[in-house]
Amino acid sequence: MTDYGEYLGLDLDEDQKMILEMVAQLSSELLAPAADVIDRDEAIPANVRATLAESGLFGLRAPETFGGVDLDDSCYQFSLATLAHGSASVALDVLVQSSLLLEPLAKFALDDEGISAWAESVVSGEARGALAWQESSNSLSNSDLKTELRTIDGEIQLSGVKNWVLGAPEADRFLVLAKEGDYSSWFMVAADAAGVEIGKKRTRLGMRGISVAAVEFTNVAIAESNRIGTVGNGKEILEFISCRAQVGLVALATGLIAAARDAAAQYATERRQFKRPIADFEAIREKLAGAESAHASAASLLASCARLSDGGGGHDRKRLHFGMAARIQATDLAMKVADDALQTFGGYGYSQEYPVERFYRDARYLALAFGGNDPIRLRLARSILPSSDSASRKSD
Amino acid sequence: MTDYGEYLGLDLDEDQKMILEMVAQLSSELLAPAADVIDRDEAIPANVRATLAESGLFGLRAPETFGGVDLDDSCYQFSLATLAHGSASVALDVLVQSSLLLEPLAKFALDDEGISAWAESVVSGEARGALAWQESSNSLSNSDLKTELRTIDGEIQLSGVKNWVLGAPEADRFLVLAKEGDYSSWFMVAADAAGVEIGKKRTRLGMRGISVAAVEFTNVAIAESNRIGTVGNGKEILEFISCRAQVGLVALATGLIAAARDAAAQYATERRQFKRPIADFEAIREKLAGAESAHASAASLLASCARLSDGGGGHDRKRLHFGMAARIQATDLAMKVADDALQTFGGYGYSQEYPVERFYRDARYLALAFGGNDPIRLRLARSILPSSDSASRKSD
Amino acid sequence: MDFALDEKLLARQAEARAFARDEVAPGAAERDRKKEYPEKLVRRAAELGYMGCLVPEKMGGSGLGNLGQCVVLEEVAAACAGTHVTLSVHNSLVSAPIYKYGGPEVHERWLGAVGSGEKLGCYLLTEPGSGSDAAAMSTTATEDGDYFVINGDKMWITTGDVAQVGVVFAITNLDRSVRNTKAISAFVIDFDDPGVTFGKREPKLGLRASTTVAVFLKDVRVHKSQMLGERDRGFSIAMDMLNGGRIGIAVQAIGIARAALELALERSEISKRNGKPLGKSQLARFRMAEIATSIEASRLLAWRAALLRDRKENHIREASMAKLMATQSANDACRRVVELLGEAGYSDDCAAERLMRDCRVTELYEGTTEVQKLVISRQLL
Amino acid sequence: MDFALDEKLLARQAEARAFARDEVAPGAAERDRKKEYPEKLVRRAAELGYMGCLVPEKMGGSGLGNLGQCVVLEEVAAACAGTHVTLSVHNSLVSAPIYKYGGPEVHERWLGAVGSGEKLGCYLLTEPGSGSDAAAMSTTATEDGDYFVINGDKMWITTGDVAQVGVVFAITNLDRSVRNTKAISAFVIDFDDPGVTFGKREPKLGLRASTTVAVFLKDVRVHKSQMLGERDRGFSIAMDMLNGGRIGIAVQAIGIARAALELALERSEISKRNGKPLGKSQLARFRMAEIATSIEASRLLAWRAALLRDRKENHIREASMAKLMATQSANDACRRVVELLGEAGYSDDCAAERLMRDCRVTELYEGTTEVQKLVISRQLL
Repeated sequence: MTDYGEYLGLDLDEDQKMILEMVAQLSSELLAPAADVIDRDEAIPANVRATLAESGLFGLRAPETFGGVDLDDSCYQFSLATLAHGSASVALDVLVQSSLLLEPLAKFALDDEGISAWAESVVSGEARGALAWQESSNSLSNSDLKTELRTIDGEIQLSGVKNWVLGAPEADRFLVLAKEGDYSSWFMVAADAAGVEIGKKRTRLGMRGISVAAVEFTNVAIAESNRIGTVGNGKEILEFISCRAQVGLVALATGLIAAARDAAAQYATERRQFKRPIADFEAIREKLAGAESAHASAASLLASCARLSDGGGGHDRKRLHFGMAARIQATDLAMKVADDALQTFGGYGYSQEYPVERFYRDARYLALAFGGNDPIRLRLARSILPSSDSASRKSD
Repeated sequence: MTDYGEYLGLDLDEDQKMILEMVAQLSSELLAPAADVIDRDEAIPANVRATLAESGLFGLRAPETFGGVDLDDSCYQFSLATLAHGSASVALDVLVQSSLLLEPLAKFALDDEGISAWAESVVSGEARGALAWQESSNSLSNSDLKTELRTIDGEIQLSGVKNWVLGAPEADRFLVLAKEGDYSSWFMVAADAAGVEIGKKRTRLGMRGISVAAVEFTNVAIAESNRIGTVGNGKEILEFISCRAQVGLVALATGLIAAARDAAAQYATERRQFKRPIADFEAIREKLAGAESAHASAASLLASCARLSDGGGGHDRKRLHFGMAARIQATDLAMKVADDALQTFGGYGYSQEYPVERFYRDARYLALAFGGNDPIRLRLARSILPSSDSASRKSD
Repeated sequence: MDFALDEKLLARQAEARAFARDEVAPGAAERDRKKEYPEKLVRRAAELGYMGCLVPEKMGGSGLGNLGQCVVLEEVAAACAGTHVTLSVHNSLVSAPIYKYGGPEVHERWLGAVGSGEKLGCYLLTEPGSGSDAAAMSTTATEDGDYFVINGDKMWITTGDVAQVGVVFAITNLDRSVRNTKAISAFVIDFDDPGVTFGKREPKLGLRASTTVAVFLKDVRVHKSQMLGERDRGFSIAMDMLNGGRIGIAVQAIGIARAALELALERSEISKRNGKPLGKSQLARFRMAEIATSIEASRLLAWRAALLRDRKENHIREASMAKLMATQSANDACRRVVELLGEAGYSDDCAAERLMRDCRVTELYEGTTEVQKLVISRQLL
Repeated sequence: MDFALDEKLLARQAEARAFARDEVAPGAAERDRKKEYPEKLVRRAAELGYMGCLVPEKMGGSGLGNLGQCVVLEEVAAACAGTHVTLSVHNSLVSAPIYKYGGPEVHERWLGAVGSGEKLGCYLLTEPGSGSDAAAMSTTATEDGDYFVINGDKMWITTGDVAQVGVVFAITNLDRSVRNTKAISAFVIDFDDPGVTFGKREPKLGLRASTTVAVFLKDVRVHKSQMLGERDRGFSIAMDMLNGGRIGIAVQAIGIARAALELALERSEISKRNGKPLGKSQLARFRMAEIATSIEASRLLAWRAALLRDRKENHIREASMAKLMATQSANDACRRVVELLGEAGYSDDCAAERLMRDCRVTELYEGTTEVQKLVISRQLL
């Protein structure tokens, strides 16, 4: 496991170093050996989640009220990267619970005791949540939002279908984006509430430790206590979650790159062809160098993203912008490195006896997660156009 | 010009901010307007160099003994990037003088009064030096070194041919790598010394502000005062220079990316086709997003490289390793972004009335400078192989 | 010069397309999920003559030739790559050497059976220690009167556990001073001969409708008439067959890429990104244009190589170029289509992820991408 | 199906190769440096029939056809891309429409002259505001009895200041409610007609042996017999010619890439990186293998499109595919060769940097790369 403090010359204090060491140990001793089983069984075993929870991983970014440790983003993101080195599915689970769910709850619903209690159970690993915003595939915006809040017979009800909800089959609660009049808002809905139906669990190419399913909400009764944030701030929270998701993807990409690079370097040293270790061949060396170069890039981007997060203050839009730019690059690199690692293994790379085919499958998720690289590209471009032309900013 | 402090959330003090602002002003007001002339005339005009010198740019990394300000690497590298945004040729000139020449002199010959005096004249812009190490094309190692020191009739003489010496036609002195017995050492040789002959100035594809020529040394008399460093530490100094060169290339790449991105974004907003600004077309947006993503990557890599430099202490090899990884990525990105920017301009991109064709030409230099991307790849790969296999580390 | 298929092949293409659409495609997803070898389809393919492309009609084959094989098997590959590889190996690597290098006894005993598809064949070249480096073989065939006794382990054998016939390579010159390239011979063996056993089916990223196993040969006794070509000249047979095999894998990649493109086109209205149908997105449309272009370029390269092979002209460079471009661009295409289709492409919602998994092997077998570049560069320098 | 050139074209290819090697290549570097239009070479090309490829022999041309033009002009492009574009424009965009769309008067007055190369032609379509968007034209041709009076500015006109003949597009239906695609007509004009003037030669990244200028048309009076095709139907002529022009630019890219590859191969022993000759570096060898592969794939695409054009079959998709792949991969090839050759490749030490500069335009003119993808995607969706 990479010591990112040393690798990037980060200025870490003893606590941060300790956390990163602990995570590295977990990742290499617990996650890496379990990664194939997680992939095959399409689930993270209960004992693995329990250990993660005991180690406080679900509460890394949560405030004390939630039972968390409120870690700085730099240490957090490199922890995620380190987890992804062992198992990308586990890192994705941790990302969703500790960052994408608990951070918006902390920011927008910190004073709500009901939420705090549930958040504590997420930190302790007893509960799991899921984000239900996406309706069509690859959407980061709420432009095609159809799920909505309606008042029927004096009761406020939520109806609509969310597709491709990450972690839906295992979730206790959903954080749901819905139209509310002309705006949108978020609501916390219990999975066992009347009118909530979880669709068929889909079999996926990779990241199989986290299941995906559609969730249908039919006239689900909504009380004011379900609300997260204020009326109509749905977009603000969505952007906040998006921003955190982009950075998290950079972390996952960084860890996956490290895993693929290490597997390829190890294999290239051991495997012999034409009477030499294949690491002697320039075509293999090019791939290894590309992996290392990609790792330097992804890790550096991650450091920048985290530095911007930790800088705090306004600038939300700037952080989102940088996160999108970083995410495109880091995920593209991860996909390339995973492909190269598989190729380095030759025929063995195609066998499920080796981990590289899993890296290859897992990495492809990064391109389409949380908005998808292509839609993110279109959006990012808009934000760098000179402001003189407002027409083209509006379009798309 | 990008405010890198804000862009990357760097923790800069007032002095650093002031320097970066001054450089940004120089770059946009002096260099950008002069860049085309520099390219066409194949020289940096004297008044431009004089202004750079007055502003202290050649002494940014030099110690006070040399008349410099001993700037931290982070502020220095982002200054270089900002210069490259205005003129890549000028940034290359500054890189060579202020970093690749004066840094090794400061590190290995600080106490030599003759050297100090000359270094001061480099800082003041009166003198220029050139590095003469390369013999065949694209070499970062001293493995094919033929230039050597010989004792003839009791006199120590240096003979050999250095090819593709950057800045040779304008240089007052050469820092020359030569074999000395079984090892190699560096010597400072005056351009007007007997036996030094500068070859024909070559016309080049890009980076035309700095000329290139071969330099032939024929029985040039060498005294001990010519020596830089100690007997046989040629490789150590070479690695030091290489490391600095890799980081400098990341800075140049960052600035070129910013320049190409801004030109493309501007043009895409103004140029209309099919009754819309071309920035409305997704194919153009993809290129702009790619440019921004590349800029985030290169700048983040640069921040990492500089952070490692500023961390100081041992780890020379680690810094070189990271610098090589960063350089491959950043220069590849710069070439891609320059190509995309040209393509964004359509037919106008081919005209020398617009700057993008110059970016395209200049960017290609980054791939072959200071070792060349492919040779660097082969070397970088070696450094990430597991140490168990010492055989393959030796080869290549 | 003429880039069009003649009427006969156009008719064959139409027939193959119908077969692929009606019989091969429907069960492809299920075969992938269940890792099920398509026994019935192979029999149907035999009836259509797709297992004897390289065997003349009068000897029990369909005489479609290499070009004809490209045309019909592309359709099969587009529907199910696992079914394709079974047929491709059988044609290019088994029936072809049996026909080309087999003596009268071999022809009598096997040619009709493999050419008609009555018997399925597999190809036993690769060993644990010899992938790209075929000469690093260690399986031996020791002479014993009129017989040879074969011992050794073969791996990554496509259909090794369902085939009835194998073409096996072994060292017949045990003098270790002789280079393996001049010491290897090829034999045809029956898989019910004593001494042939299999390992477990290899779990694979894709191509799960085909089986891949290790085959262990222990004291397998073959008559010397079962030898293909001359003694100790088997390496050149392996090299010759590889060229044909490479064209076959190029075609497989082309078929898979075409299926991916067709899927993206088919879903261009219903599949959306940020609320916009793929077909209305310039970026998505352009990516499809790139995929279509590389498919057509790859097909021209593959057909050119096949035609040269049919004419017995040198086609080493051409076959490797076809495989290089076809397999690299097909993998790009499949990955791109998964991305275009988003979460749906990433899941069992459609065939995209299967196509992507199936396609990946094309850059690995019959010589990796690196081996193709090695071969081409040797033809240049 | 047959991928080989017939004997006649093989002989033409050999002749062109000798011409390119002996006459075109030697001055190419100097022409680039001096930005010198190759007047003598163009005359020599005329003698060899390379300026009347698309004009039948009995009408003064050489009747080589589109395929023949691909074959001979690839050789010229490999030696000097600037000379190539002069010939390519003349053939594909001037003599072709004059032959195909000209009436008897046009044929009488111009066909023999352009087909024999006695007169050089240029193509006046692009305007400052209409690049990829040809329909956004503003040049007008106002009817005046039996005459039209043309007014407007054309830009990026290859050989605009050395040509004697021009094919010009202008709006003949001034009713602004009519879309330009149904309002444009094409005319042949003589450049010594009053009212034709030129701008300065455009300073360009490359292709400096060809001239590129703006052409200003002020009250240029042409007889209605000078119209090509039907009135107001000129847009479809432009589109038709573009297809031929695209094949021509694909061929240019192929020639340049070939020259780059040949240079790398030629220098594979003397050029070194870290002391190792290029030819001994696997990485360098593999890059050359990639280049060779894309050249051959591009050539097959280009020749296929040319043959379809010769046969008057639809080839819109095929021409765009050929240009897309050929120009993108040729630029990659040239850039790669500059990098392989290092400082030497980056300087006037060899042709690499010129090839790289020359090549870049191929992704820009006759429709940018983006336009090709647009065209192809429209054929798919």
